Amino acid sequence: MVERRSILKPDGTIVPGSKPRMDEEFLLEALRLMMLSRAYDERVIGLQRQGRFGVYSPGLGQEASIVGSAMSLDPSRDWIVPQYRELMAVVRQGYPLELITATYMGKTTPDTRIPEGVNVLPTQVALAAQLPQATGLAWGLKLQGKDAVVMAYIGEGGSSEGDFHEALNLAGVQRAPIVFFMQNNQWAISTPRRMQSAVPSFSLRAAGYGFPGVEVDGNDVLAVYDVAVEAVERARAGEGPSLVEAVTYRMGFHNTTDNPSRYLDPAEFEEAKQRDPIQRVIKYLTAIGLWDDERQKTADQEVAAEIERVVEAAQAQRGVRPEMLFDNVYERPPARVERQRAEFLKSVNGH
Amino acid sequence: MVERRSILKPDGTIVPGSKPRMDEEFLLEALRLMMLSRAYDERVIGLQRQGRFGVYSPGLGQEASIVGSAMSLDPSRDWIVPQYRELMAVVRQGYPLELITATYMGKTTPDTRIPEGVNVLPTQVALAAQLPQATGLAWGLKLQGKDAVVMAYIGEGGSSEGDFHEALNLAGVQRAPIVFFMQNNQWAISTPRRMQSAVPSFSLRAAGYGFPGVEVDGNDVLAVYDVAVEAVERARAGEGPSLVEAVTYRMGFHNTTDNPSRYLDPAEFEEAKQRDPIQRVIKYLTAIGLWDDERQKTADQEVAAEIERVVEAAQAQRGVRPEMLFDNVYERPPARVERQRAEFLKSVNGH
Amino acid sequence: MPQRNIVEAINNALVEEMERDPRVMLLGLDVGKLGGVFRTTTGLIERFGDRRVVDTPLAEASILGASLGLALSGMVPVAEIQFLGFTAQGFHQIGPQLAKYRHRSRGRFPCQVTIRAPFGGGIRSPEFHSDAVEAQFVQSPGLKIVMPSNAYDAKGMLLEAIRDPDPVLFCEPDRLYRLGRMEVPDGDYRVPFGKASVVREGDDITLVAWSAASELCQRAADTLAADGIEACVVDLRTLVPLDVETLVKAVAKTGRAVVVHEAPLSAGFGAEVVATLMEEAFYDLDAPVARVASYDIPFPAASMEHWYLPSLERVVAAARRTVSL
Amino acid sequence: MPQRNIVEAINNALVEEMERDPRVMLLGLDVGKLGGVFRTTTGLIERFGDRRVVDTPLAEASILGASLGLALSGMVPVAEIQFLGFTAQGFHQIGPQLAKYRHRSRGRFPCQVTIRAPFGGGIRSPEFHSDAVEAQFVQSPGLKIVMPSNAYDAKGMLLEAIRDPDPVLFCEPDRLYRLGRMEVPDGDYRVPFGKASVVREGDDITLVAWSAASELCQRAADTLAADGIEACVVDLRTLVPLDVETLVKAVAKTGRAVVVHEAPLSAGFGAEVVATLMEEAFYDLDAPVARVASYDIPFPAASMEHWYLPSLERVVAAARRTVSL
Ligand SMILES: Cc1ncc(C[n+]2csc(CCOP(=O)(O)OP(=O)(O)O)c2C)c(N)n1
Ligand SMILES: Cc1ncc(C[n+]2csc(CCOP(=O)(O)OP(=O)(O)O)c2C)c(N)n1
Ligand SMILES: [Mg+2]
Ligand SMILES: [Mg+2]
Repeated sequence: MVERRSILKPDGTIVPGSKPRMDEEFLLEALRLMMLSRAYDERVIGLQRQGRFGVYSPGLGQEASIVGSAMSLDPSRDWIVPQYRELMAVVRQGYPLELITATYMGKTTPDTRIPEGVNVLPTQVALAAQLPQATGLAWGLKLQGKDAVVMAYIGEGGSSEGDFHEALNLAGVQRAPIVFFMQNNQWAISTPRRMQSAVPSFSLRAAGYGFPGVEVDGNDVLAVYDVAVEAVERARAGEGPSLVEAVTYRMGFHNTTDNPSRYLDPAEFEEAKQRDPIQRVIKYLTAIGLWDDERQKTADQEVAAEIERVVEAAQAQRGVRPEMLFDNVYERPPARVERQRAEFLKSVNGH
Repeated sequence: MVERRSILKPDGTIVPGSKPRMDEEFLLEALRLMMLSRAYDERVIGLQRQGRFGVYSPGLGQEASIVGSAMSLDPSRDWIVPQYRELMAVVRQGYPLELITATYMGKTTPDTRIPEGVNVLPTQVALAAQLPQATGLAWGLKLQGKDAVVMAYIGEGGSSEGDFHEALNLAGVQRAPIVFFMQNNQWAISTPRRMQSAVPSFSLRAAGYGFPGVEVDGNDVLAVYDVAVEAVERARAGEGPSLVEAVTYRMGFHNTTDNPSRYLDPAEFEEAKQRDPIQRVIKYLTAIGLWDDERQKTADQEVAAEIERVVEAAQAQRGVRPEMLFDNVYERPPARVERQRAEFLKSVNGH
Repeated sequence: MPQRNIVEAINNALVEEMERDPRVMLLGLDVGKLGGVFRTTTGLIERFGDRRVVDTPLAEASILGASLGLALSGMVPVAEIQFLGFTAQGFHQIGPQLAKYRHRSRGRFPCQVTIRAPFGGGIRSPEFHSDAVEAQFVQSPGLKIVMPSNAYDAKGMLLEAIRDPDPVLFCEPDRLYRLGRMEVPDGDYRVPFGKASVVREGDDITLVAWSAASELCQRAADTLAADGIEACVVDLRTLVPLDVETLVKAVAKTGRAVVVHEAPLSAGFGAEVVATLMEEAFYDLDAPVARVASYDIPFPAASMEHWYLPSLERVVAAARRTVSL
Repeated sequence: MPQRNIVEAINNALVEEMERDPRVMLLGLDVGKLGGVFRTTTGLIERFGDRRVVDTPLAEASILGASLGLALSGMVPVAEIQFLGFTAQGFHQIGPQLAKYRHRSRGRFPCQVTIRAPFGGGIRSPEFHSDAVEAQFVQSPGLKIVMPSNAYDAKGMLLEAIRDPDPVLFCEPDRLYRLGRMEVPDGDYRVPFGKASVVREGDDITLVAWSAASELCQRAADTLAADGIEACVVDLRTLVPLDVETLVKAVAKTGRAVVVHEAPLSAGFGAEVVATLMEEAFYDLDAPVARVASYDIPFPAASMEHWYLPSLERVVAAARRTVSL
């Protein structure tokens, strides 16, 4: 049996004897991001139902895992390589939420791309393809003597892809400064965790590449943060990669096109809700006197206001224009492509 | 540290307390196959140098690993899925050596293919591509209630491919009756084992898929056989896959186009020779009175005669003919392909 | 006769074939309880159980490689790749392995494997989901490539595919999945490979297409007809085998042609169609054969896909231009 | 001026570029002490050390994916895939990732990556090693595809490839690696992409080819000349960008053309060449453009490859036939 690291229990109490690294101020910031994540998901699912938002995979239930891991990084030098369900991690890293929102609203323009200086790679839809890329990024930063660490995200589903193996093995050989952070949310669309692998804990895979693997309660932001900081410090110290398995639960649909009622056992779902990552932080902070109804109300209002600001700012972004269609394919496009571009512009302008 | 299973030490003595499963008669048969393998390699390398044999990867130094693993199978029901360096395993399984030899001599005809009823898949040049195929084969045999086990070979180099991971993971989920038999011969062409992976023992990877992994001295035919039998029995009993890492050494070049002097440390090579898998069997049999110079001479003669017979039989096979070029692409070839075939035959016959 | 859309036709073909042949099994991502992301496999796991309808780990190369091995063991696997673009993850198991395995084994090991995969633009899918990469597989001899454009063909060609002793890549046009129903009989019938269908007769120009572009060409032919231009529409139905005869006959008759596809222009299968016409119909051509395709750029974000994909306007304009030459 | 064969020209380009630009690094299988299976990287690890010349684990997708990441970090990776056929194992990291990454990131992350890979038949290689799969990559917009046929071009185009801010697939014709030397200057020069070379002038017919088939066409032109047929030979040098102008000009002048390639016929890049000629040179054509290619079957065993590959006889026969029409 693999130990599952844990600090903050579902009932909001601390595992006796544990000393979280995260101080209270930092925890309040984590809670704010987790609340923002939850409220944002709910808001944009609404927008999506109105046809105003693209296909979206919410982070519902995984907020501790997403926020706790991202907070272990120094955005000014470290990098995040996301899959697609780590929105708040990317926001914390510096990619403004209004630009991400605008992108989901169809404003896929250069204005809303990842800004210069923000150390984030684009969302990866082709599962696990980001991992060899992340290894290469970490290896290259190390070759250049930079003090940077890469945090690469992967789902337990994506971890079945060959790219997972190749990326971890290469990272091990090159002792690349990278943390492979797996969110095991028990589902890959409709495929349950037990059909994904016979491995009892995905963290065991790390041993197959010669570096440490850790399993952590992914709904426990304090433990996630601790484990992530250890892995980041290890990487920064030149000791190479780690694999973290954050055991969590997808408390929503896979994405806005999904219908979990076809495959999900409602009892399991209800049970999972008892382990909510946000509630336990609120209980804990309440117990130590740092949270109450008043604070909750203020926080809810602030989050709601922030989301409104974001949605409005996103709406104010300019939309796509035909001239953008051919942009950013090549720095020096082939003549044939230039000609197609000219024909295209003539044809759309002709209308 | 992972235990390396061992029974027969390099000096020909038995590890105290160990009880090999292989009885003496079986060991004599193993020795014969190992000697045949060694002598065959030497002979065909000569043929290759004369331009009479294709590109060839000898099994030099790996005879115990190849023969010991294959002997754990029942050729009438089990299957072998080779990479390309397991010639004697495939022969033991029933693919006649003269047909393989003929193939290497350019007689790549339907006459020399794997005969009906011989449970062997073709040599796989695209490394690790055989593994998901082997998993599918084992899974399918199980679905049909057959009592068969698949032995799939892979090099430590090939095990870095994504296909390795995908195949083992799927086999774990389906509890497929398969043994993944890795020959870690320390080299992938010129790439040394330490550049291949940071894992201290490849057998550790099995834990990442939820089934057992074993490391064994690959130059010890008794231990290889034991470990293989255990894995085969486990698979046959419905308990699922195993991974075996046979630690051995490539006592020759990668293949007949290779020049190891560019990368090999001669001292390491000499040291490896001390662990020769054949010599230790001879020492052991000599000590227990089952081998002597006389027997050696007879055995050498028999092996030499067998190889001559094989080479002659191979030479007597008919060669390729133009009519074969278009064979076995489709059962019902598209009209365009039929037309190309007709044109081709006209053009070659026109000459 | 029962009316079915493409999703229903495929589902019906799978049900009937699994009833008929106990060796047939399905494997892929989410093909079980979910019934596939487009619901083509709805109800199958309930009917045939989880040994014959298998949700696999998320790993395309192993879905494809295992299908090969399953076929060698005596099963008849129908593998679903969730979107055609993700065949890239298992590319090495298709052209070099599945397609070549009969040849590699000198006839000992044919592979009766069907790979199903939806693809195509126009439904605002995320990245990679729309990529029309069919032409990349034509350079993989041994593989057949099937591109139905309607429910009747989809059922008849899927039955043909599953029974074909060689591997078949069966590409499903997701934009058309539920675009209306047509008569699709219950029970066994097959649409043979290598027989293009002349969907519409017309003397002025021939429009050549496959899959969803065939539906587009039929709409374009309607528009052209309003203009007095009578377009013949040829739906190739399979790229391999290519029905050179029907293609050449149709184009020779009209002397003019436009080939339409969703894949990028350069080295799309349209090039092969044009090259074939060059070889076989040169002296019958009154004007150069034109191509209307997506541009030589990556499939864009959903908000821009309507600019990227071949449009009714572009097809009509190309046809008018070609007729006027 | 120094005489070099292709292996030496490539080695020289790598040495000079690594001297010039400290960001350039090599990675791949056996590129270190062995110097690559064809010795193109001989001496580089000794000169630049094992941080800039890296033997990787045996895993093509990670070589390619890591190259993308290395490029994003600020390095300039030159990845070697041991044989072009094994790009299949990393196919998903090329077209969908490397080629699209600039686009996927809306310009934020260009990928200055070169992928080198030998390929081609005629040297009795084992399975997969000879596969001429270049056309499969043309449907990957964002990628440039470079196919040198001689040592001068090899050096000049490799320097251009490494410095190109976009990803380049650089395919090396292994049959020609050591087939003789030519003048290849020391020091910096570049052969730009998208400029075909008219290797030989001739008024009767144009032979179009790239890579090793270009050498074959030059021999065919010699044979034809003995017969009184003067063939112009156009070496495309790059498939993407395609030099439509030079191609069309040459073919328009002769009115007749044969396209020759090692890949199987159907949907080989020859189809694109013919389709382009259809579009751009139709009215100048006196006869249909012909194609000579490998057959639509898998690359056969070494003992049969001479029957499979386009031969001098087939090229000459096709040219004679086309001239006679
Ligand atoms: C290579 C590839 N195959 C299939 C898909 C389709 N797909 C999108 S998300 C998904 C499930 C992913 O599960 P997991 O990795 O666990 O991430 P989660 O959605 O649970 O966060 C699948 C199958 C894809 N995007 N990429
Ligand atoms: C997918 C793939 N990549 C590269 C090669 C080229 N290649 C042939 S053998 C070999 C080394 C294999 O090493 P290993 O798997 O350890 O087997 P060994 O030769 O040591 O038996 C390489 C790189 C190949 N055949 N297939
Ligand atoms: Mg998941
Ligand atoms: Mg090895």
